[in-house]
Amino acid sequence: MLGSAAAAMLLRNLIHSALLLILSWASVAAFYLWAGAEFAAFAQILVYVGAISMVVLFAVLLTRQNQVADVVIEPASRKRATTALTVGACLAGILSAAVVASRFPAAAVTAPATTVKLIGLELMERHGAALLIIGVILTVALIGATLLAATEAKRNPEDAP
Amino acid sequence: MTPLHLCLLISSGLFCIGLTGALARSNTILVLLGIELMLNAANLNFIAFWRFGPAPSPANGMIFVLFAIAVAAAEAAVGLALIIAVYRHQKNIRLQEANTLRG
Amino acid sequence: MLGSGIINGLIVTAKNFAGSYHDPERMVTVEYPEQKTVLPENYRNFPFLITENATDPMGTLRCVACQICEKECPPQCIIIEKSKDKKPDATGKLQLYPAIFGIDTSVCMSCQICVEVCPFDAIKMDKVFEIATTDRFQDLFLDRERLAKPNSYYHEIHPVEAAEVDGRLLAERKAAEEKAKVAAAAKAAAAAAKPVVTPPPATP
Amino acid sequence: MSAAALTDSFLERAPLALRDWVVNFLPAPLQWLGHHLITIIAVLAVFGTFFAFTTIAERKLLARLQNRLGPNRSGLPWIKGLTLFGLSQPFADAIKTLTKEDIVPAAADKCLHFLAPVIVVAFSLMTFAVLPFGRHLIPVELDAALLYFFAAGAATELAIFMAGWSSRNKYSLLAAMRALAQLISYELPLILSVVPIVLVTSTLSTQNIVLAQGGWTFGFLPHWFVFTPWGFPAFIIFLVAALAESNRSPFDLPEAESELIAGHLTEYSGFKYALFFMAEYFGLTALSGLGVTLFLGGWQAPIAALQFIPSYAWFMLKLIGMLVFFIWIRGTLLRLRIDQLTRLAWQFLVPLALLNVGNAAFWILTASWSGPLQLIRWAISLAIIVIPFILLGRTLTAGYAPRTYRYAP
Repeated sequence: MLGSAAAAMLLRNLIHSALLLILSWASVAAFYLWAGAEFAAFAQILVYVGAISMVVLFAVLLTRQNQVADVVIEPASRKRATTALTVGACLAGILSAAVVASRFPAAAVTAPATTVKLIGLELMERHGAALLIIGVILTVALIGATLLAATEAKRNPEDAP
Repeated sequence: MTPLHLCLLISSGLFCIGLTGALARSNTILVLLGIELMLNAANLNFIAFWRFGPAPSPANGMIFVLFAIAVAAAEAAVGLALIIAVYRHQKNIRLQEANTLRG
Repeated sequence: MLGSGIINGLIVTAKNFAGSYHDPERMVTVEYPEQKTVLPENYRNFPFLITENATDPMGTLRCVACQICEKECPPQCIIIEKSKDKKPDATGKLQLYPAIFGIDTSVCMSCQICVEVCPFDAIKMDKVFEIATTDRFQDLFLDRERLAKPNSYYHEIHPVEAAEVDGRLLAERKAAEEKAKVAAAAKAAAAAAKPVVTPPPATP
Repeated sequence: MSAAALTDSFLERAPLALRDWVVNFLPAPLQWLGHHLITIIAVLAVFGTFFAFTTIAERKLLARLQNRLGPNRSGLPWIKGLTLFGLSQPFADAIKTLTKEDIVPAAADKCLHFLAPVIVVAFSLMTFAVLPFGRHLIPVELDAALLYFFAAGAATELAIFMAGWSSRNKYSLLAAMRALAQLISYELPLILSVVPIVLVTSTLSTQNIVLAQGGWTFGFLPHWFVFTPWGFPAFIIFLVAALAESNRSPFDLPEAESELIAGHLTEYSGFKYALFFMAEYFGLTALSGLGVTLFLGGWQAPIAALQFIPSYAWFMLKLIGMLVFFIWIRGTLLRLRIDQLTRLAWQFLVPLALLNVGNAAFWILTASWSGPLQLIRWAISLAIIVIPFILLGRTLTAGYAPRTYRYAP
């Protein structure tokens, strides 16, 4: 999981890094399966591997200028990279130190019994408002994305790729 | 070292990789993907606490994750639409070049 | 209504499906090695040589080795060698005959020019198309013996054309006979004027 | 015969008994492994042969639909004159594809080029895991089986993209883009057409969905979901979306021969091509199996009196029926254009599928109606879906008069 994610962030070939990221998402789903959260795992695969990856690949292909789409690393960018690496490394150190230092109460031995029915009831009853809001967000996002990607082409058709 | 510790370590690793990627890369798509990775790391934490946490509730962690996944999907869709719009505008998706609003 | 076209289409294909089992009229497939289509009369592929008599094919070739076809053949797939001696042909006239007559069917392009130019109607187009062999040099080079086919075979494969050719040949022969008779009569008259014994004209 | 006797009839349990008998030969610690391996091998063997015979059936049926004979030559080796109606054709094809040279383009991305067929077959096989083939025959009993099915199915799109991109061929890439657009577009109606069933049965488990379709009115009208006013349109939408998801004619744009050579398969040959081919048929079979499970009552017998026939036989019969229907459609309809394809999905199927979800909700709300009210319930439910269908059809086809053909004199 970590390896493919790191490789994805390092690779020059955009398609390769997108595919590796998908692998990383899939392994997150595998982690969910291991933790007993089947529903979340399948949802993760369906949404990430099935949908988001497709959108990402589409975006990559539509905005591709040459075979290696990422630009050449310049001095300014190199400085940025080192800064980013430092920040990342520092944060990783702090977080892992915190995790290692903290003491949690004893873990539950078995996974909480969660059936799809239970999830559905919880979603509908206790989190009904949140579900509605999510629905609205998704609809707005869908319409917004379509508008963003489409109107621009109409306004200046000679710019369209 | 309990399983919870391990899960948290993994998720913090994933988060930092995502953060580093988002900061270091100049390709907008990759920046967006780095943010997705960070979201995933947060989801990992939810599941880890739900499964190995001190007082597991029946479905709360899972429902959080489902909502986060839905939001991430919306975010990716809008983000990538934005990227395509920007690309159409200036034939480039480098983050540094989208600076027409700079004072 | 939307979708009615799809249902109509499905009905058509379903009719095809059912019909293909009980209605042999629908089936267009010819199961080739067992069944063969009847070739059209004017089908042609490679030339063959016509003999007058099936019992003695080499002796009664119509070909007189004039070599016109050899010269006209665009891909130059015909090889002819004239004989040293002469044989009487169908009309009894002494003619040369081909000592060697070969057609390389791997080169022949079935243009029928040899047939068009032959003044003796000695070479015609065949209908045999199953000529695949394992040896492309020996088996595809047809020599005199394999090219010769009797006139009756020609009648079989191209009946209309063969009847026309035969009628023409007969007319020509008759004309030749008439001419010969006229010539003989003229000679006889001359002989009567000049009492010299002349040999009788050769009878066909 | 009582229900319990039926569940335990010998034929019904025969496959399970056979498996247990074989497993018993293994040492105790390995028994669970053997148990699962035998399940996997059984699924692979059954659907492998099923795939082989689907190809020959497809070729023969298509031929008959076009008034041809189809392959009828291949017999057994060394026996002359025995042609078996060409039934051994798939094995001859298999030998041919296996012995062909495997060509990888010089510019191709070797790793992805190799991975794509592997992934596509693996994921299309994974979808079989949750289909209930019989009363006791289900490889994995999952609570969220439907979600699993769609999740596993979603990964095949990725493999198609990998194949198209790694070939480094513009036709392949175009085909991959088309495939992505098509699969995303049709994933939505596919899932939306399944939602009503989840609503009504309130479960995601395939086995429970099949159980919910048990029972007969008067002993011969089965309670399958296809015979309800919300189930029938859902089934039609499911059929169309399934056709598109499995890249079959009339939605075979990603591999349209006349436009894109062979689409993402252009640079594949030999065994890898065979793998793609196999995956395509596996995907089709799995989607048909899902359709049977969801709408056609799964392994339930159509008439109560026919229950003595084992359930897996019924499942297989229905599956074959679905596949024959798909082949029939392939032999009938023409390929769509890409804009027509996406328009059909977004402007027609998705709105109808959404309406149909509302229809199912109405059906649940009125579950207590009985007597003459039942008729009203049917009428309203039908109206909810039929009127928008006609209106939508009118608006979408407005301006497209029946085409008149003019021929040169």
